[in-house]
Amino acid sequence: MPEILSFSRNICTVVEQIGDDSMTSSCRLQDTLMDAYVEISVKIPDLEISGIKGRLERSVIGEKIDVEDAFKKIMGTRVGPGIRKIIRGFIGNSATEKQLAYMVEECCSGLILSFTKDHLKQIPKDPKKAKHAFENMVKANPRLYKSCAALSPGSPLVDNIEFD
Amino acid sequence: MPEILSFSRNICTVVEQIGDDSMTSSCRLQDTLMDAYVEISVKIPDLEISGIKGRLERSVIGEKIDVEDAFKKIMGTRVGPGIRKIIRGFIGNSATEKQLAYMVEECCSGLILSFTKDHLKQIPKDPKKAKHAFENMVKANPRLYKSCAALSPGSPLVDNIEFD
Amino acid sequence: MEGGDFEMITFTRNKVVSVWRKDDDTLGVHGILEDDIYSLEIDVSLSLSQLEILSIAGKWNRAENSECRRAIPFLQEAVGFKMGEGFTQRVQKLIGRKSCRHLADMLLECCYRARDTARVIRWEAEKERRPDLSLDEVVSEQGDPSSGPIKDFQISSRKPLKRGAGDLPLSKKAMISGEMIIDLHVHTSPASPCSSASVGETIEEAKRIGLDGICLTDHNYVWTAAEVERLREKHDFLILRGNEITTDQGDVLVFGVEKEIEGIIELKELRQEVLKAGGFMILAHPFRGFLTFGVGQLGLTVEKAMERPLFEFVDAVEIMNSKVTEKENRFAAEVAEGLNLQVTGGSDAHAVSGVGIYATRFSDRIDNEIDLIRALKKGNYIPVAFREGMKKRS
Amino acid sequence: MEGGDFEMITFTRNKVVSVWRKDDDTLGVHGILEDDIYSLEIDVSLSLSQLEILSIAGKWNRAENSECRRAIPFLQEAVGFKMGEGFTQRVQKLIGRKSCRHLADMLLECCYRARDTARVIRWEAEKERRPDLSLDEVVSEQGDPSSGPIKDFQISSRKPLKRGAGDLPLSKKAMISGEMIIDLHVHTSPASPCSSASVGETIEEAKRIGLDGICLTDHNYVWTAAEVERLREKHDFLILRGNEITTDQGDVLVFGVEKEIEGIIELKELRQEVLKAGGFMILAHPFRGFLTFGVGQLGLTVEKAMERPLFEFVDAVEIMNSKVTEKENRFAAEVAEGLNLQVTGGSDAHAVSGVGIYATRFSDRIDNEIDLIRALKKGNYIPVAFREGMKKRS
Repeated sequence: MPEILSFSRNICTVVEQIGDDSMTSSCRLQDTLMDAYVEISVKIPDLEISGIKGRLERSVIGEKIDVEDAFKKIMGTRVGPGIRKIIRGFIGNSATEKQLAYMVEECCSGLILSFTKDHLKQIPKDPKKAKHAFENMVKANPRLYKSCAALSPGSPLVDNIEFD
Repeated sequence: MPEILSFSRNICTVVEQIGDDSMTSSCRLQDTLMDAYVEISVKIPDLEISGIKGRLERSVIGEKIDVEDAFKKIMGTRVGPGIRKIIRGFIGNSATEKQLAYMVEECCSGLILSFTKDHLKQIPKDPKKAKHAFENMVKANPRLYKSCAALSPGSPLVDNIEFD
Repeated sequence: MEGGDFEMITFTRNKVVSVWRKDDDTLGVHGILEDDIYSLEIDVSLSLSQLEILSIAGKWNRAENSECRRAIPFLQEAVGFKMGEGFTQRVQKLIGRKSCRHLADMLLECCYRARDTARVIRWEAEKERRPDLSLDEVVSEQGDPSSGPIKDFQISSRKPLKRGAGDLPLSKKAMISGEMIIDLHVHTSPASPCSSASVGETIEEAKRIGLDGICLTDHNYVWTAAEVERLREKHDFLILRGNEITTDQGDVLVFGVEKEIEGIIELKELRQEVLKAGGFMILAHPFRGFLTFGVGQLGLTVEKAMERPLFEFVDAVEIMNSKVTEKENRFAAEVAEGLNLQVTGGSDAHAVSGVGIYATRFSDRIDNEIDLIRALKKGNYIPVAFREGMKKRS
Repeated sequence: MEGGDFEMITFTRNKVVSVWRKDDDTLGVHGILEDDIYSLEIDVSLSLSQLEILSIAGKWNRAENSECRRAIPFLQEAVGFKMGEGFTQRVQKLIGRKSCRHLADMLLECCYRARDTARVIRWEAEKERRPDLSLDEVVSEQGDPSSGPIKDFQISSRKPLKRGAGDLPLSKKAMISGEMIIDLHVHTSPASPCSSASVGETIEEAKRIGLDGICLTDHNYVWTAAEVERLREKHDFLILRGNEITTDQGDVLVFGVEKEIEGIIELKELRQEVLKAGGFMILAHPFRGFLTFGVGQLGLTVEKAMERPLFEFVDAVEIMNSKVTEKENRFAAEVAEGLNLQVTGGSDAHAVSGVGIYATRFSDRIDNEIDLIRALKKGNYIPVAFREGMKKRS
């Protein structure tokens, strides 16, 4: 009867503001096969990666890796659209490096989402006003149009928008 | 419309077997207010706490705490029934210490559950046989009877059991 | 870093808790437990000002066995609990044993994170007035996990506090959900000579404060069905009949027995009468006066008390009674819990102002005495501190 | 350790993924995403041997906006995907854009953890034969997240592989769920002179392999309703009518148009006819031969291809056609995805053995041509590699 797990993973990403001019984003990954920590620092407002730290606490893979060394190629990269491609391009020959690269991606997503969160906090609670706010958001950034189901034709959030 | 979080917590507890004669159980807690790590080691088979480590990585509470010092009173304690009471009795004057004590409890629960898991793995998939296995488990350990809804009168798992 | 053997990891447990503000006075909490054996989720809402549990919903994704699902309904028994002294112990004992200790642990985890959130919100609200106030202070104070609700709470907006189900008056709301709050233990004058409250005044007060019904339990006195029917019509209010009967083992609330009982009866004999009539028996204030000198001095432990034979002759135990001490109520609760007996609440009011101090919240709809007996036997009810809750809502 | 300011934490994201073995060849995966903005859960089942997605269920607990719920149904489009080259990209592009990138990310997370689990299970199964085999080796090999399913898989038990819905034959199963798998692109002799397969043989083969229906799409040839009705009765099988029409811009599958079209027609003109008749148009094998020299050499990029005006005149694009290369199918898929066009699959069979190589799986029940047009317009369908799936199941 019991359905005992064969595999378990927990990833926790935390973004912090450090003073006025920098932020850190850290990712801890713990699963059946490994336990690792990665932290990136960025400068505000340009969001360039100004520091990167990491350690591998446990791994079934014997591979010896200097995490910080593996990451140095992305120092100075700007966290923004396209960063995922850059990370994957620079890091990740081995299985371990790929996981670490994924954790850097998580750090970057967290950073970007922390700004999204600030933006979403401004959206009014009233559904009508909220709809309007989303409409304006898409109008201001047409890349968002058709970027997901909620912002595609058929959704009331974009039914007043015509890009064609 | 968005329901932005005000608070978030992630706790991950991992139990490892280290060779034949010891185990470690570690707990990492990350939340809006703090980030801490606690690890206990126990000897097999007596499960006495033979080592304890910990660090506070981040906390809104300014309090300075020597984690290992706070914990030394429970060195040598046996992980088993009643451990929660002992931990709470020995650790936890300040708010921070209370959280650390909770993390030690999590480590102990994880250890105990790792044995429960081994036991549950032996339970047959067939519902009839599984029922029988649970029945025998309760008969062998009457403390389990009425210890939860699944093992209380009315549940088919215990309907053949009479302790009164 | 060296690679190790995979079999080293023997167990993993993940807990994730999220808290957000549903409205001015409501926090929503979503708690997740995922480990090698269990996968469960729990949604709790608490009032921000009182840290009272307003609702709980639980769900298994994976469980130890097929009967774990039985644990879910018992979570409801913690609805109405307020964080404060003894809260942790109460949840661990009541929910942990009747329901499941993993659900109880996650319920506590959710509630404590709601409390942390309440403190952060409070700090945010207060720091404008007191820029020197550090979050450190706010978070560290009342650091005891079993400490009470937050005092001097500054809620940023001044809207009336809500109970989570919109702005309906409580009694209306109860009707919609089928939920009824009934004071099961009320005395009136002159049927109970010890009471100062006329039955009419008592009923009007019960209506005013929003109870859904009261049960007249005058001492060794049986109201006729016709009398009660007349009162119901006159006041347009649910009035039920019971009896507080003095036995050799103490007072018992009896429901569903028409036969008049005179003098003091043996508990065993009363039990026979009630069983014959298909009625229901609640042991009233079982430890009244027992604990005057403290549990320690008398040497009375919960375990010893559980052995008292009188508990075999009743169906439920009154664990909220306004005429005994907090301690005595709590002790009664522990004994009932240990014996797995149903528990109820009733004011034991002997004056108008006492009606509804405690009451019993039924999940079932109750329109008459037959419904009441059925609901009592079914067991979907919990004792509530009604007047206290009412004050908060008004 | 110094206490800091609370406002430092600006965002938190938690992901938890659990994998367990549902039966010999099925892994269950439960993925949770909890962050300051989103709360979602996803349940995925995958076959252990093929790492094919067998089912997906998604659920929002909290979302960015009220329309996020629209993303859930699109998850179904990944059912049938197998982990292998291009898998990540396909999920990111298809699910990420049509559904939601957070759901797509969690879907990938679930699938990759299933793959890790499969490797661990494989290692456990193999280490008895090969005690020297380290988990390290098994986990590290094919370290590329986009690498294919595990080869040489040793499953401990030898039960026949299942698709997750019990042991029903596929066609039966499809009927129960309302789901229909139809080959939308079939040629028969003599209506299509290029075909070697008689219509009777073709139908019997389609029945044998478990398709739910076929669509006769002979070149510029219209079957009469009476002819098709006779075939349906004779073979007790769903036979639908379409047309493969050659236009100045390439071949187009047309449904719901009775009018006979002769010679080569301008795509624009055909569009008018189809719109008038309320029919449906699928661009057949749009890049057949285009990619012979490789995308790079021709300089044809997906972006450039998307600009081709012909896509404005069709309702859907055939992205699984057995007469073109894998690459050409994939390129068609990317273009269709970029343009947000519906996609279908059809064998383009010209021989009995070709029927059902590819087909289209509809979520809707289809009993006749009106149902077909309605279902095509509604959009709840995906192309499937039917024969391949069938082989696995038999």
